[in-house]
Amino acid sequence: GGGSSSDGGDTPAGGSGGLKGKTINFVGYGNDNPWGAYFNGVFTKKLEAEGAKVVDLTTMDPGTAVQNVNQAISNKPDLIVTALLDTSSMVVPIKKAKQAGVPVLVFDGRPDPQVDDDVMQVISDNEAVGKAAADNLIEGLKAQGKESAKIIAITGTKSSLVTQDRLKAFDQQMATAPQYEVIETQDGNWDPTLSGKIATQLFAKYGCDGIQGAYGMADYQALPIIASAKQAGCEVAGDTGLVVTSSNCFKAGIEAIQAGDLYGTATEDPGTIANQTADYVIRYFDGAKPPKKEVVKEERVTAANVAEFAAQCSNA
Amino acid sequence: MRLSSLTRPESLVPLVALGTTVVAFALLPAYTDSGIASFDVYNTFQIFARLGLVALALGLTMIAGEFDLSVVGTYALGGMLAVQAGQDSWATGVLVAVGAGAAIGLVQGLVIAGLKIPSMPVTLATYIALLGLTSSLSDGLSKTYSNASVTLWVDQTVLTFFSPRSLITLGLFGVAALVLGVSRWGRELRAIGGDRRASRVAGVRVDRLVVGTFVASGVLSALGGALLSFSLGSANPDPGVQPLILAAAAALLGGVSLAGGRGTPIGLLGGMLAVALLAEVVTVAALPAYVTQLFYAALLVVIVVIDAPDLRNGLVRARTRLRPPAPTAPSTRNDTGALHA
Amino acid sequence: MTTLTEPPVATAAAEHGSREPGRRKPTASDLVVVLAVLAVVALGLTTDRFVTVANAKAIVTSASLVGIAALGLTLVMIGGSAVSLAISQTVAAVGMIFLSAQSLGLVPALVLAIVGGAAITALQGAVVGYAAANPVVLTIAASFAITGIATGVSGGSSVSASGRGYDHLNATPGGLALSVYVLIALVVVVEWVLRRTRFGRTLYLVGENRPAARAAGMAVGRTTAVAWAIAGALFAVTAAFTAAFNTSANVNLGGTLTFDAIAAVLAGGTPISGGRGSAVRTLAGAVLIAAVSDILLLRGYSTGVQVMVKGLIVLFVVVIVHVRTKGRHA
Amino acid sequence: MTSSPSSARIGDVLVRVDGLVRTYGSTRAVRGASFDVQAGEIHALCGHNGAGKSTVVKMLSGQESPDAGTIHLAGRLVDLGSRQAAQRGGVALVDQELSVVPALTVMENLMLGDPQVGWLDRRRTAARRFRPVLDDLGLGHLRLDQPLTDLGIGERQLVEIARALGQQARLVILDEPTATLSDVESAHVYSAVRKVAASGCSVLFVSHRLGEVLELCDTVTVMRDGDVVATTSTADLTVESLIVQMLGELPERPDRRLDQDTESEVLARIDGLSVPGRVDGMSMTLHAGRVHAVAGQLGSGASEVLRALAGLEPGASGSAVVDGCPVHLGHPSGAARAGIAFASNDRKSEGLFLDKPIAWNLLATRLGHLTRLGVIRGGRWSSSLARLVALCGLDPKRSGHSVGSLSGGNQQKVFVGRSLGRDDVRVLLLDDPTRGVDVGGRAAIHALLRDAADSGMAVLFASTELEELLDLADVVTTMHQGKVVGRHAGRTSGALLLREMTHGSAADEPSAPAEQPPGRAEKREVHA
Ligand SMILES: Nc1ncnc2c1ncn2[C@@H]1O[C@H](COP(=O)(O)OP(=O)(O)OP(=O)(O)O)[C@@H](O)[C@H]1O
Ligand SMILES: Nc1ncnc2c1ncn2[C@@H]1O[C@H](COP(=O)(O)OP(=O)(O)OP(=O)(O)O)[C@@H](O)[C@H]1O
Ligand SMILES: [Mg+2]
Ligand SMILES: [Mg+2]
Repeated sequence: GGGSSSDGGDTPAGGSGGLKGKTINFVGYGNDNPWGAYFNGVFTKKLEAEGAKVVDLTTMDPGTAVQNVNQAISNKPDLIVTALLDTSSMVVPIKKAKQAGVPVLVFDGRPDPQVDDDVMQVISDNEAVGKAAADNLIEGLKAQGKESAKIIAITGTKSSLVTQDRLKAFDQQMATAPQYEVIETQDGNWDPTLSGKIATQLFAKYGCDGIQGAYGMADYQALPIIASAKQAGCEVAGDTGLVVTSSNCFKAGIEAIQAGDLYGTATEDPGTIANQTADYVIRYFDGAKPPKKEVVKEERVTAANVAEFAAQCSNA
Repeated sequence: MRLSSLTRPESLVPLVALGTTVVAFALLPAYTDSGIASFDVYNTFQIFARLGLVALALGLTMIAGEFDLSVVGTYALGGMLAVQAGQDSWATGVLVAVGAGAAIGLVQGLVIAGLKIPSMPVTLATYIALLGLTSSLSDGLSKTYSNASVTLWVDQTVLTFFSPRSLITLGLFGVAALVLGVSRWGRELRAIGGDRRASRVAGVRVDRLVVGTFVASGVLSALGGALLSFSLGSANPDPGVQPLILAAAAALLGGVSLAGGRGTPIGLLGGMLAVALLAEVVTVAALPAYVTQLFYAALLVVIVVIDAPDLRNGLVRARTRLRPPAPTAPSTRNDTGALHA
Repeated sequence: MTTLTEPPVATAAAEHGSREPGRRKPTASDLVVVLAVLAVVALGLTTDRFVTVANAKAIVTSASLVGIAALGLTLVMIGGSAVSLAISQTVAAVGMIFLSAQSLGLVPALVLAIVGGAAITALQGAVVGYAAANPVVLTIAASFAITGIATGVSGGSSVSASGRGYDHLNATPGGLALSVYVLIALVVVVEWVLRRTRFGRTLYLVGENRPAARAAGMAVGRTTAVAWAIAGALFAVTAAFTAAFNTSANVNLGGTLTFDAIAAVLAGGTPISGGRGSAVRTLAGAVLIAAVSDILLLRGYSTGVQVMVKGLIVLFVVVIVHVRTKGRHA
Repeated sequence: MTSSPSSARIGDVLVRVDGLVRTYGSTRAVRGASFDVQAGEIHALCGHNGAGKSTVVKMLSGQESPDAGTIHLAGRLVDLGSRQAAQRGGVALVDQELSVVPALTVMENLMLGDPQVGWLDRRRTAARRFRPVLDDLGLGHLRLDQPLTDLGIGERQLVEIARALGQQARLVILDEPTATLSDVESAHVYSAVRKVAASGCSVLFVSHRLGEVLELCDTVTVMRDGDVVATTSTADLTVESLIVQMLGELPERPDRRLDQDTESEVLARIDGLSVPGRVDGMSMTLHAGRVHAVAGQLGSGASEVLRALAGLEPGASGSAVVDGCPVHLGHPSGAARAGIAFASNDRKSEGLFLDKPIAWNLLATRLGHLTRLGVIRGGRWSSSLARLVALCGLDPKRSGHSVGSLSGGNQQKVFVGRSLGRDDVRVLLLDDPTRGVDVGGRAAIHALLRDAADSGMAVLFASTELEELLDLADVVTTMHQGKVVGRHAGRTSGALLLREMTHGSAADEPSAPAEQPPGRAEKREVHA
């Protein structure tokens, strides 16, 4: 970008001319994913309102994403904004962008440590999200007065750093309450149907009295867990029933919290991060030199504060 | 080449598909504000390279009158093996992947040819089993390929428009075209796809050819998977069903018939390039992805219609109804080739 | 001389079933089948917690959704149209319709979903039936079209329910999921339709030999279209249950259902070439896959191994069924 | 009846078949066949349907292995375990079934499976080899890169013959090569075969056309029920003596009823029926209670007339009226609604449901009558079944068995029986109703058809077989090259029929004589 300002670090300067006339190539999650669809809408609208041109190269396929980033580099835009469907396959494209002098902003999941320094980042605090899930479970089980409990976790796609980061923090936090034991961690692949199927099998394997708590990594994974628990004849929530928590709040999750089925969730809703990412881009082009890495604040949501987040979480 | 040979489906379908997409590509500047960059061509070939070998593998089995659904399973397994066995040496990785692909093809070919089972259910089962195997090999995780020099090498720009990966893929299409064009295999492959009994009577070694086709299919798919993993620097245990559907669409757009006996590697190349060009057009024009899907749907519906026998009969009937033909001297000629025998 | 007005001959043994001729000598494939069944049973019995009521419930529950869709696919396969590759997409689209119609109430939403599913699928069936189009190519096209339109219309976002009526589908009367009862009822109905109605007979005959059915003046096109329409309605039932279970629906709702359903039908021993198969067999196939997956899960194997074994089961059944039916006519 | 045995090497035994046996399940297809074929000889293999000719051919061409017996080629004992082994031994084959691949071009078909073509395609070399053969066969006008789908069925057959003749084999086997050919085309085949034989190659020629056998071949081996009856030089044979060898004795004709004819109601009228390239403006009337025949060689259009009426020729035009109601041509279901039932000549792929029980097959086309509100009524089902099983003379205990497990004759009975005893069928069409059926089955089927006519239907069948035409038909319409040549009601001479079928109309006759009141065709023995 043609700009002024003294480049302090190695953050490429966006300049101070604002967004007008700037081209942004956007390789986000595809519109066939609800989270992505909402993010894309908010993000694109906000930047276009500022006069930027957003070239939509979104996809849900990791291989296509690599190609689209390469395409974006060749388009020589003022900025590439991308999400990492597959962390490791994005290493080389990021390096190429650096060579070509095209700045890259990564949102949502963090990049591979090899290229951590080569990109700007607006990432969700996945460790906070994982920790929130553990906190919810511990709180819920303690409220029921459980001396001990067995817990299952059904995760997002295990190969993504998002899942790995969350799981690590979740396990760490659970370790602080050793009376509650995580007995199964299964890969639910961000797939509601698969998650429900796994849950059904796990309830059969351990029986209702063998599982006291469950973590579904997204609301749309936790709800099938609740449904399958009910189908297996297990009590859910209440004074003695199964405590279920999740993250990635969605409208259906908020409703389930309000109905008392779901103990809690965490934010990481697409609207918040979309706004913050767009904001980052605006600041970047205004020459405000935002910090290289920004972490979106994630919140724990339970029945106690659900009203506060109902609006924020009801977008998808 | 005579004009009449261009109007046959095996040339006409890929010509139309490729022609449409090339025009759409050439007109890009008309509906986007950017011109066509050489990189757009490069990226088209990259997209082509991603699924090209799978489409070739599937297409070859379709020409032989079979339908190898397992190609995407082999593709995933090949990619995973190449990464896991090839961390130190890419050659070992490729060898292991290709060897596994050959073994899978051999077993499937023997079962299908030996027991004379329709290939669709067998290869569907293998497809499911291979996805499971790949996933259990990697614990369901994506595996990173840490040999970055290989990753850089396979995708470096060669001759402006190509990368080693797309050149290898193009080369294999060329090899297939050459082999099938100048040797007896091409003829015999189409023969066993067209009429297996007649081929057997004529003296074609049908079973060997079927087994060989499946081995080739396994090798090509596994190699395609290996190249993709090297290029991405990681192997994904679950490619989903999209590659299978796209490869099938590419083969069909390449003029191959599901009924067998029709198609050439060059046609397949055309079909696959059409798919890649379309993807590139959609990317460059930043159209929503669902537009691509509607476009594929439209192209495939055209193919379905061209190939539907009773629809053709209906058209003949309608034409007869509207315009009773003047009595013509009958001959033994049968222009439609639709014999009732 | 026999005249046509002669009264029926009393000696005829009335045969209206498809009973196979006489007893056969046991063959090697019989032995293999018996051994395989024994192996599965032995594995089950020696697996901890396998033989429990809760586990049996879990198996039938997890078989029920795939089973209902597979029942629809069975009709398609019996009718000689091989497979539909658009099941997942149909289920996703119908699931979205079902949830967004919740404000109308459960029953109208269900009716709307079933009519929608039947219509989408019957359209494909009509093209296959009347024009003899290739069902594989056609349903690939349909899968693109359905996903494209659904994404375009919904903008990719998830549809959440506009009412709570759907929750009735998650009921567990008698401690067993409602979908299990529905599956069993549908199996009975479909089996009866296949065995006892004109439509069922015609479907088997069309599937066995389409040119012959055509030459005999049978309603090939209509029969095929009706079979697909029923299949679409059954896909819609799966869609309603799946959507209710997940409480929201988007274009990925169908997941891997297409291949799961095909696997269940094939594992039931229905040949892909048409003219044979039954609802009960498909139920058996779906339960077999669910039970073996369950054994593997209880024994601690990963999802990958479960998927692999599913593929191997299908392979085994396909080969065995083929060898046995070929043996009968050789 | 002379053919010139041409080669000086005649007398050398090239092929010696000794005691070949082959059984299929319980069928003893070949029970011990022995004969010699000399080098340069054209050797005919004759016998009635199912005598075992093609089975011998299959063993000689490596498609089947004999259960017992030996084959010597040029004095050496050979094991022809595969097609390739046979080809290496110098055996070329024209199969009984058309065995060219429509997906390929003419050239590719010629080269297909040719042992002399290596891995690399030398098209020019091959073209040089095949071009003269094609010219000999009257295919000089063909382009080698023409797809086979451009060719008619006769030309396709000629291409297959060219493939065999061009392989420069020691033994060329032709299994019914002229069955689908016109006379002109057949004549080309004869001269090409003579030329090949003149070069010292032996020819094994299987045919039902006794005229051509005696004209073309040097020696005839006759088979009956799997045994070789005799090998005789054609010089010592006449058509009659050959028939005696084939059948044992001249067949007894079934007793024809002689009830005197009264005027019979016209049930159906066909006017100007045309199928592009096949049938040209055919007209005829069908009478209730009569058995009608369209007689014509393969390719004459006889079979297409039936298919068009059955709605299976989409390009058919013209009008057909059954019982006063017009028939929509081009829709099989339209034909069925108009009361037309059709039995194709291809029982396996266009006729029966082989995997399904006999009961299902017999009742397939009358499901509407056996159901109420779409549900099958068990009582009606069983009574209809019992009636039909008895009518067709089938074993009632086996009605649950699959049709595929029946013998050919019984399969055909089921196929015909499907259309009998139905009030809604007015016109019964049968294309070659006794194809692949032996003498006993044939008589039974003829009786079924006669009964069907007596019940008030109009029966129309297509056939190439003189004997069947004379036995069964009340009215015969002959066709040649898509046109009606003659109509014969009552007394007819077989020789006349045969001439019309093979040569078209005699010059002095009006091409389409006015309908005569139908009478009974006279029973006569005819062999041209
Ligand atoms: N593959 C087979 N399985 C069972 N039976 C068979 C098979 N092939 C031939 N046969 C039986 O063997 C006998 C001899 O058949 P073959 O084909 O050799 O007769 P053919 O003399 O060639 O008769 P046509 O003149 O009709 O061609 C017949 O009864 C036939 O039904
Ligand atoms: N594959 C088979 N499986 C079961 N039964 C068979 C099979 N093939 C033949 N049969 C039965 O065995 C018996 C003898 O068969 P065959 O072919 O010799 O009959 P056929 O007496 O010649 O009858 P037709 O005169 O009608 O040809 C028949 O009852 C036939 O139906
Ligand atoms: Mg024969
Ligand atoms: Mg017999």
